[in-house]
Formats: sequence, structure tokens, C-alpha cells
Amino acid sequence: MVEQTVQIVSNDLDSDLYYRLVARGTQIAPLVQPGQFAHLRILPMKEALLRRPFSVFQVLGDTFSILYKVVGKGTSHLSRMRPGEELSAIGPLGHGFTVPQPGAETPLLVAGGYGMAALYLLAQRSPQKGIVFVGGRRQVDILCEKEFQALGWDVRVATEDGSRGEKALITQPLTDELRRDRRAREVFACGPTPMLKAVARIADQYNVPAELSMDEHMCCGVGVCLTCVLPVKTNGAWEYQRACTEGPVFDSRQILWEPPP
Amino acid sequence: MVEQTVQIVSNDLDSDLYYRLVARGTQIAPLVQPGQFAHLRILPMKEALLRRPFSVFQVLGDTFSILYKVVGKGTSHLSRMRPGEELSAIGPLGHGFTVPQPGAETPLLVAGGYGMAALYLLAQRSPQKGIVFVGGRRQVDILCEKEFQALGWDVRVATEDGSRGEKALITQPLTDELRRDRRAREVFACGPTPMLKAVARIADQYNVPAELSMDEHMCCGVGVCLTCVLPVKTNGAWEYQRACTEGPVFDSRQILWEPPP
Amino acid sequence: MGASAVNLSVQLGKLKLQNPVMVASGTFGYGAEYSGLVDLNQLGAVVVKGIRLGPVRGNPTPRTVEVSSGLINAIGLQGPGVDGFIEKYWPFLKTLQVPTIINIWGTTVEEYSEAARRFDALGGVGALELNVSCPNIKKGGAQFGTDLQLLAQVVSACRKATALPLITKMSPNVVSVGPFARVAEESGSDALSIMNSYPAMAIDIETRRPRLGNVTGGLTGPCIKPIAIKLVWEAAKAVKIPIIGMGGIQNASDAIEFMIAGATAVAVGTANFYEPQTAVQVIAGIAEYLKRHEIDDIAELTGTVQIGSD
Amino acid sequence: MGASAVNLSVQLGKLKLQNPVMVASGTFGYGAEYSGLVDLNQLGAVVVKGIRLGPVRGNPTPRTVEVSSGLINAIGLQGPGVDGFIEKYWPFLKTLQVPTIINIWGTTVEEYSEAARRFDALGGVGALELNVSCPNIKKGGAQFGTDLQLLAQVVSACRKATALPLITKMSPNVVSVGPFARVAEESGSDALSIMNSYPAMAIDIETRRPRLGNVTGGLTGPCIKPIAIKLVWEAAKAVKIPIIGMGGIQNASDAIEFMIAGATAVAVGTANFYEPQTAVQVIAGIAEYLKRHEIDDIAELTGTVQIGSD
Ligand SMILES: Cc1cc2nc3c(=O)[nH]c(=O)nc-3n(C[C@H](O)[C@H](O)[C@H](O)COP(=O)(O)OP(=O)(O)OC[C@H]3O[C@@H](n4cnc5c(N)ncnc54)[C@H](O)[C@@H]3O)c2cc1C
Ligand SMILES: Cc1cc2nc3c(=O)[nH]c(=O)nc-3n(C[C@H](O)[C@H](O)[C@H](O)COP(=O)(O)OP(=O)(O)OC[C@H]3O[C@@H](n4cnc5c(N)ncnc54)[C@H](O)[C@@H]3O)c2cc1C
Ligand SMILES: Cc1cc2nc3c(=O)[nH]c(=O)nc-3n(C[C@H](O)[C@H](O)[C@H](O)COP(=O)(O)O)c2cc1C
Ligand SMILES: Cc1cc2nc3c(=O)[nH]c(=O)nc-3n(C[C@H](O)[C@H](O)[C@H](O)COP(=O)(O)O)c2cc1C
Ligand code: FES
Ligand code: FES
Repeated sequence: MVEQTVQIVSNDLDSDLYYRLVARGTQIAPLVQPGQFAHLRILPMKEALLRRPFSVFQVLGDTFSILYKVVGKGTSHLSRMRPGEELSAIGPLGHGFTVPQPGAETPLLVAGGYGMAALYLLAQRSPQKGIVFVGGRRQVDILCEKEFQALGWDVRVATEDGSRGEKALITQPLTDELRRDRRAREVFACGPTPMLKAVARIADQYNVPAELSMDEHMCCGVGVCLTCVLPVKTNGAWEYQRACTEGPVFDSRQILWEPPP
Repeated sequence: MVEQTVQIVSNDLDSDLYYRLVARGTQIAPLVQPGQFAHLRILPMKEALLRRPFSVFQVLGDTFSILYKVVGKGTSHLSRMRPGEELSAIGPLGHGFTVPQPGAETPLLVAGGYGMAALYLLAQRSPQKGIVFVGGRRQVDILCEKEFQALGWDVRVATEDGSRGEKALITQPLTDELRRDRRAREVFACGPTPMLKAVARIADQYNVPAELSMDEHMCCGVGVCLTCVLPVKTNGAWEYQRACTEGPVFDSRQILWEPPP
Repeated sequence: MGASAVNLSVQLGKLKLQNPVMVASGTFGYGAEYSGLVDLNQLGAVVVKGIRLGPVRGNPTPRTVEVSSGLINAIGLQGPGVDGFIEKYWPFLKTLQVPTIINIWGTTVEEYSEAARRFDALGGVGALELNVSCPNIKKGGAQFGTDLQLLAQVVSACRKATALPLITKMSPNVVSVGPFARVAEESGSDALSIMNSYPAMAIDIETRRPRLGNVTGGLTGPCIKPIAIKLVWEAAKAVKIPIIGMGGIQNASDAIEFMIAGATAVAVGTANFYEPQTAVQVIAGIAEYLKRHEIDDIAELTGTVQIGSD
Repeated sequence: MGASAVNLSVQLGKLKLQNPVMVASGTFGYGAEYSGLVDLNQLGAVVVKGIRLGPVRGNPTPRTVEVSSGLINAIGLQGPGVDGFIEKYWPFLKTLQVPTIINIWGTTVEEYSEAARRFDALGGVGALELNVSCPNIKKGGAQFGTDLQLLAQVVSACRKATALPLITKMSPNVVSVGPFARVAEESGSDALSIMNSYPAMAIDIETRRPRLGNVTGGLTGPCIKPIAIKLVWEAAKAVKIPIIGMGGIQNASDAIEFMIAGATAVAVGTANFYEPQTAVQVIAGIAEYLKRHEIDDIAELTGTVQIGSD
């Protein structure tokens, strides 16, 4: 974990509301593990004080990039920032994905929208190539398909409106694949919570292990404020664990989806 | 009084910490009287909410300009704004200077620092040319000397460190001039309050009328909040009057310099 | 659904407003000052600066200071008094098509009730708002709003003095607003205004002097909105009379948040100083929201905050 | 004047701090979390998250929400309890060269005093801070801080239970802080912390649900600074014991403003979340200010606000 001022190298529109930002982060970049995130302070926000968490998308030398969607105050300010401008970044943060061992299960990656960002480094660093299931509402929500193909991965696309790939929720092609062959598979997923919940159910049903990157609201990002907690099973009982520290990646079997009373 | 969005035409460094900003304000520009001000909302300030008041310096067609010094939050944000960006402006506001009648007294203008900004339109629109006394701490505080000369006015300069013109407070050359000839003179002044107070004393001493533009902190700028008040004599008694409405220009004899208990 | 289909009008006791958006006392002068910039007849009501029986000079300067997302003020209720107001400002106000609500204050119960009597006699006044919560005057003001007995006395006395709708403007500076809201209701208030400014202070670290001539003042603006929302929500659970919510409203979303919390109407205050069009924009924004959510009467919004997993 | 010449150390009862800048309870975890980013040994003291006798699960999510220049939180004091703390976090904390201040709370007087006794027995603790002012728990917490009798009971009981310096953390949610400050002093507090968060609420206008799982929460950050400054100024007039000022401190100027108002020490809270280096930067900035103003002992700053024309 390092705090440093990073300089924006590029910040360009990817598609629709998605942008790619590359920042020079000499200390942070080399440390990043797949599924970890950077906590960015976007200074033009002014009266909005908190940092914003973003998965580290790609790492190249002393730079790292994020792939983000404009959804509110911070991301819209971020999208207007220009190369040369600076951000304060804390990272890499959190407990990421378990990179498959050589000869281990075939990884099945499941991404919804910007969830792709959390999975690229995993695909890149995994000794086994596997299948990436990419889902979204519309064609524009299907991100960096080419990049995953360039890594030699089999990319399967589904959109809710059928504008690209299969017209289905991404859990459909995943289910089909597992129905076809469930042996020696491991699932890694990142996306909206409803999608993760469905993936957990499917993994459970086909009894394959699954690691999920949970999208919880954060404040400090480093484990002190206890904002980002979710209920996690601990031998028999349950406790609130921190998505920024014990997570964002959790074993799907550990997660308690219905918050107990 | 009009509220309109004005577009920045230019915003350039004048000297040291002084900037000139020209804005296209189709509705406001034609209405401006000498000594009136515009109340600007500088949106990048974010958590600093209030508008900032600035004398209208020059008017050209549908544009007006301000001459401002960077002293804090608002003015430093303003100095970083670029042509094409927009400001919200309310103006022209306040009760300005009385433009001399043809054949009336010879106007003596006294300016300290950005006080010059409030006096240019008066010099330009006065049928009589007169003398402008320009004072400041250092050479860099002496603004738009040339422009006043171009209007055919006699410009007398004094700086506290002697780096330009006479080494004195600006009240010195003013006193000398009045000592030489006090007949048919009228003083118009704008600058820091201590300067205005000294000018009032001198005008009183030589018994010449003086109009002073008072620099009070403002909030609404339009007369509703009662922030900008100063104690003003009213037959025998006194009352708080509003610099944004009854002022900023007051007859020096009306002003109560020692706020009564 | 056409604009016509949406009903924005609300009722405060006998007083009907064409829409729920008014301007807060002390932030809109006596209306006339803004008449060049704002179409006053679009507002729900105009609430004037606090008026005392006699003229008031107010506090020494500085009287306001800007803070993070807010403002601290200590004006000291400068004003012309009842007679001065009637002479200078009433002639304009009575020509408006929207009601004028007159904010009154005093340092004794009698002063309040006498002012109430005077405005009752004037005729044409929409309602009276009792400011029992101004933090910026030595005597009176806030102390009435933070003492249950005094509050009951001042409201009852004004209730006897006038048949006009009575709005009691509550102090936020209490441990729990519920009991105060109930007392104000039981003593005859037709509505409550929540909230007035919160006691605050700022110091210039270079001069080591307070930034206000009055030393302390009242905090207002967006920074207090979360406090105001909570007070409105609590008070709404305690009383049946309508609540006018205020505190940091800058846009329609803020106003709607107050209404969902329990407010029947809202007032725009500090925002007028930096954006005089705020109230007019809020009205348009509320109408747009209601249409988008297919709500055809604004009343259906008030107090609809969903607590628990229902 | 050399840096060495400036004395930054302050005294809180028996407890001496190398400088007046600490980190506020609940905003710095148990120290260890930030040890990778911040040099903890530069701080005046580390104040840990509030601890109850037994483990606490805390409130449902969402637990924080960002508002204008501030934050509302309703964590619900999640924590490992005294035993869990001693096992998991104390081993690291006791290795620090700066004192650890332990923030405790309970729902009964006995729970407070028992926790005090436990930490007294532990040895090596710098001081205890009694949180009698947390707005986010159903029982206990705030109610102790807003009731003079309960406040006296809880502070006296803890005073009997330990010889450690006792800091009472005051609730801002009272009509006047003076009497509460005096009761805390008379009941045996060695210092006061002012202020805790202020009760607040936010609602999502699209879902019409509260933005916090606990419905209401506590407001903190720059937006509350003007309220905190006023409370510190008032309390400082009421008591002789030192005050730890907090509420929206983002930089040295903010900290100095608290000290001029009457604080002997300060704590950085919410700012840690967005700028972990804040406390360290504040310490440097205070030293720089003292030099510029040729003040060679920080104590000369406390309570020097100039009121009136002196
Ligand atoms: C571990 C992690 C990794 C993430 N990776 C990415 C990524 O790679 N690309 C990307 O586009 N987004 C990512 N997000 C979501 C991203 O953090 C939010 O979209 C962003 O914080 C929104 O900020 P805003 O100011 O634009 O939105 P606003 O709605 O204005 O934000 C208001 C508050 O809500 C929080 N918030 C809003 N939406 C989310 C959300 N979906 N998740 C968490 N907090 C939220 C903000 O942080 C802020 O505190 C990630 C979130 C987490 C927790
Ligand atoms: C009628 C009038 C005309 C003015 N004309 C000019 C001009 O032509 N050129 C120019 O450079 N300045 C002028 N000023 C001063 C100018 O308004 C302030 O310098 C400016 O508001 C400072 O804002 P800031 O945010 O940079 O400073 P900050 O110190 O950050 O401002 C904090 C608050 O103090 C107020 N404030 C600070 N200094 C002053 C001041 N000297 N006068 C009034 N309010 C102040 C600000 O408006 C703001 O509300 C004029 C002021 C008035 C009242
Ligand atoms: C400068 C100023 C003057 C005020 N004067 C009065 C007043 O005379 N009477 C009153 O009841 N409230 C007065 N208020 C309080 C406002 O009416 C309102 O309750 C408060 O500002 C909160 O709303 P806001 O945050 O939108 O400003 C004043 C507020 C300000 C900022
Ligand atoms: C997320 C969060 C958790 C907090 N937890 C505690 C706590 O456990 N005990 C306590 O006494 N105060 C707690 N506080 C209050 C702070 O210690 C501090 O009093 C308050 O935040 C004001 O300071 P600030 O504005 O700098 O944050 C908490 C504040 C926040 C924001
Ligand atoms: S965001 Fe603060 S603990 Fe996770
Ligand atoms: S600034 Fe509001 S009355 Fe003058």
C-alpha cells in the first residue's frame, strides 16, 4: 500500500460512457496484483470529499490504467481531466484474485460492464488460458473484447438487447458451458451485485469454485472506517468483513447474500 | 440590474497579481454607470458559495471588463479560467459616481491599487478632463497609467517604495495639488479604506466635495442580506446603509469613520 | 401527463399556496429588491426579513462570513420596525399575487403578540412566522425556541392576538425537536418552519479575532442540510400540522428530499444570495420529478420516506 | 528561530503529548491499518475506534454517505470488544513511541466502568476517552452525553475505576455545552473532547429510502467546523481542564483556529479518510505558524481569541 501523486498520461473515451485513464504511478504500478484497486482523490470535486475506488485495469512499466464508467460526480469530473493533471492515489489495495497455478483448473472469467477491468490482469497473468464471458445491457457495455482475444482467450459475449453476441444475461452462456463440462473449472467474476449473486448460485449448483469481486461503497479504502462491510460466513456464525481489506475478492461460498436481521 | 451568463473573451495577466478579464455581457454592458460593479459567480469555487463583487473597469460594445487582483480563493480560481468559459454575472449594481456636468468642477481622481478600475469609466465619460492620482505600494501596483493619459488626463504617480513616481502615499501629491489650488475641484476616490479615510480628511480640510467608493465585504450584492452596511450620518443621527445599494459610492461627509458603540 | 395534470398547490392551515416553494426570511429582503431579477408571482410565497415592533439597527460588521458549503451570519435583525415596514415595503408587497408571510420577533412575549396584533389589523397578510430561534440577538430570539414554557407562552399569546395562520420557526439547537414541535402545535401553530440557522463561530487565525462583529452567528447553507432533514423527519413524526422544510436547499432534489422526509412546503434561503433564480428553478424541477414518477399531486410526496424493508 | 526552539508539547492531565495533534476515534482504526502510509510516531497520540466490553457487530449497510463538505456515518461501533482488542491490536499499539488513547463506550454505567477497569489493569494505556456521545446506537451512547445526571454518573464511575487520564467526549447535541462541560469536569474528567458527530440524515429521492442502513447517522467533516469552534469556545469559558478540539480539521489553519478558540490539543477525523497525511501535515503547519508569529510555546496560542476592541 502506497500513497502517491500520479500524473495522468491519457484519459480517453472508450465507448459511450466508458473512459480509459492511464496514470504514471511509479511506486504503485509494480505492486499491483489481479483484482486489486486504486483509491483516487479527484481534487476538482471540492465539496465531495471522498476518494473513489477503481480496479487496476492494466499495468505497463511504471504506469497503470483504469477503465471507468461515468456514473456521478467523481467520475464525471475525472472524465474532464486532461493529461498532465494530477490525482492522489492510494494503492494497490485489497485482497485480489488467486492467480491459477500452472496445470490447475481452467479459468472461466465472468464480467459485467466495467467488471472487465478487474479481470484483465488475471487473464494476462494466468498460466492457463480459458474463457471470458462478457455481458452487458447493450453493445456499448461490452468492453475490451479484442484485448482478451489478443491474450489468446476465448471470448463469449451476451447482451440483454441482443445488439451484440447472444441475446441473454451473461449467466446463460456460463450455465451452458458448465452444463457441457463442469470438470476442472474455476469461476472468477466481477460485475453488478445481482450478476455476482447469480454466478454464485450457478457455481454452487455445478459445484465449481468461484471467486467474486464485490462492489461495495467505500470510504477510507484501507480498513479503518468499516463502511464497506458485507456479511461473511465464519464457521457456523457470520461477521461483517471489509470489502477493501478482506475483499474485494471473496470465495462465493463465504458470502451471505441475505443480510441476517 | 440583470442576471446573465457571460462568456470570457480574454483573461490576461496585467502585472504581478493583477489580471484583466473581458466578458461578453450583452445585457449588462450597455447599462453600466461609472463606479458600478458586477457580482460574479465563479463556479469552480464549489464549496465557496458566494459571488464576488468587481467594479466594471471598461465597457466596449457588448463586452465589459474587470481589473482584478488575486487575493484569495475566488480571484485565484478566476485567474485560471480561460476564454470561452462562462461566469454568472449580476449587474450593473450599486450607486456609482456622479459624472461631472459640463463646466462643473475639475475632477481629481484618487486611486489605490485596483481602485483604478472603478475610476476609468468616470474619467472616460467626464466632459472635463482632470488629474488622476495613482498610488500603490510598489511599481507593480500602478495600473493603467497609459490608458488614463490616452484619455488626455494628467496622471500623477506615487509609490510607497519610490519605485515609480514620487516616494510618498498618494495623499501627498493630492494635498500638494489642493494646497496649490483648491478652487472648483471635486475629488473622486477608490481604494483601500485607510486611503479613503485619509482622502476624506483632506477633502474636509480643504473643503472640497469628495465621492468615495467604499470597499465592504458583500454577500447578496443586491440589498437583501444587510452584510455590506456601514454607518452613515442622517440628519443628526446615523444608520447602517448598504454599500451594495446606497453605495458603493458615498459622499465623504456622510460617512461615520468611527463605528459608534 | 401534461403539466396541468400535476397539482403543486399546498395548504398551510387556512393559507393556500400555488406551489410549495417559498423564500426564507432574511434571504429575500422585502421582495422588492429581487423583483428586477425574479418573477415573484411564480413563488409559493414571499417571506420577509424578521420584523420587530420598533426599528432595529443590527449588529456591528462583519455580519457574514463564508465557510465550507455554507455561510455564518450575524445580521442582528436590522429592520425598520412594524411602522417602517408598513410605510416602506407593504405598498409593494400587497400588490403581489402570491401571499406575503411576515416573520416577526421580539424580546418579550408582549412584543411578539403586539406585533402579531398589528399585522392582523393591517389586513392582506398571508401568514405570520414567529421567529423564536434567531441565534444572533442577546435577548429573546433563540431562548424562546429552546425553552418549552417560553415557547408555549409566546405561541399562545400570538394565537390569541391574531386569526392569521401562525407558523412557528423552530430552533435546531435542542436535544430533541419532537417535544418542541408538539408544544408549538398544542399552543396553536398552524405550521412549523424547520430549521433556523445553527449557532456557529469562525476565527481569523492571523488577527485572532472572530470573523463576525457579533462574535458568534448562525450557520446556514448546504452544510446544514443533513441536520435539517433529520429535524424535519423527527418533527413530522411528532405533529400533525404541516412543516416548511429549509436548510441548504440549492435545487429541486434538495427540496424533494425535504418533502419525502415530511415537509409539506420548503423555503430557499442562502442559495438566493448566490443564485437568485433558485426558487423558480426548484419549482420547475419538482414538477418535472412528479411527472417522471407519475405523481399527480405533490401531497402524495410528503412524508413518504420508506423505513425498513417494506 | 530554529524549529528546536518551538515547544509543541502539551499536557492532558498526567498525559504529556509531544505535539497537540492526534487522530480522532473511529477514523484511524487501531493504528496498524495506517502504519504503512503514516509515520504514527510523529503523532501526538493515536486514538482507537470505540470499544465496548464485548464484541459488537455494528449497523447494517450503507454505513456512510457523502454530503456537501462532509460525511454522515452510522457504523454502529463495530468492534472486537475489550478481549478481542487486547489480543488483536494491543500488541502492535504498545510498541508505538506515542501514547494510545482508548475510546470506550457502553449501554450502562457499569459497562463503562468495567471497561475502564480492564484497560487500567492492562497497563501502558495513555488515556481513556469516554464516548458518551455516539448518535448511532439505540441504547447508551448519546443519551449519556445529553443528560446531566447520567453524564455525572458515568464519568464518576469511570473515575473511581481508573487512575488513567480520563477524557470525556462531549455531545454537540445540547442546548448549551457549558453545563455539560462543568459536570464532566466536576465528575473527574482530566480533559474534554469536543465534538462528536452531529445527528443527521439523508434520503435517496429516487428510492425514497434513507441513505444509511441505520436511517440516521452523525455528520462530520469541514461542514461542522463552525459549530465545533463555537462549542470549544463556550466550553473553554466554562472549565479549567484542557479541551481537545475536533470537527472538520483539514489543515493547520483549521487546527490553529480550534486552539485560538480554546483547545489545548486537536484531533483529525474525517480528513484521514481522504488524506491520510493530514495529521502529519497539520503538525508541520502549526510549527511553521508559530515561527512566523514568533510564538515559542504552543500553550501561548490556546484561548487567545480577542473579543471586543481590546
Ligand atoms: C473495489 C471496487 C472496484 C471498482 N472498480 C471500478 C472500475 O474498474 N471501473 C468503474 O467504472 N467503477 C469501478 N468501481 C465503482 C466506482 O468506485 C464508482 O462508480 C465510483 O465511486 C462512482 O463515483 P461517482 O462520484 O462518479 O458517483 P456518485 O454516485 O456521485 O458517488 C457517490 C458516492 O457513492 C459511491 N459509489 C457510487 N457508485 C458506486 C459503486 N458502484 N461502487 C462503489 N461505490 C460507489 C462513490 O464512491 C461515492 O462515495 C469500483 C468500486 C469498487 C468498490
Ligand atoms: C464594490 C466593490 C468593488 C470591487 N472592485 C474590485 C476590483 O475592481 N478589482 C479587484 O481586484 N477587487 C475588487 N473588489 C474586491 C473584491 O471583491 C475582492 O478582492 C474579492 O471578493 C476577493 O475574493 P477572494 O475569494 O479572492 O478572496 P477571499 O479572501 O478568499 O474571499 C473571502 C470572502 O471575503 C470577501 N472579500 C475578501 N476581500 C474583499 C475585499 N477587499 N472587498 C470585499 N470583499 C472581500 C470575498 O468576497 C469573500 O466573500 C471590490 C469589492 C467591492 C465591494
Ligand atoms: C443572512 C441571513 C439572515 C436571516 N434572517 C432571518 C430572519 O430575519 N428571520 C428568520 O426567521 N430567519 C432568518 N434567517 C434564517 C433563514 O430564514 C433560514 O431559516 C436559514 O437560512 C436556513 O435555510 P438556508 O440554509 O437555505 O439558508 C436568516 C438567514 C440568513 C443566511
Ligand atoms: C466513520 C466514523 C466513525 C467514528 N467512530 C467514532 C467512535 O468510535 N468513537 C467516537 O468517540 N467518535 C467516533 N467518531 C467521531 C470522530 O471521532 C470525531 O469526533 C468526528 O468525526 C468529528 O471530527 P471530524 O469532523 O474531523 O471527523 C467517528 C467518526 C466517523 C466519521
Ligand atoms: S472503506 Fe473504510 S473500511 Fe473499507
Ligand atoms: S451585500 Fe447583501 S445587502 Fe449588500
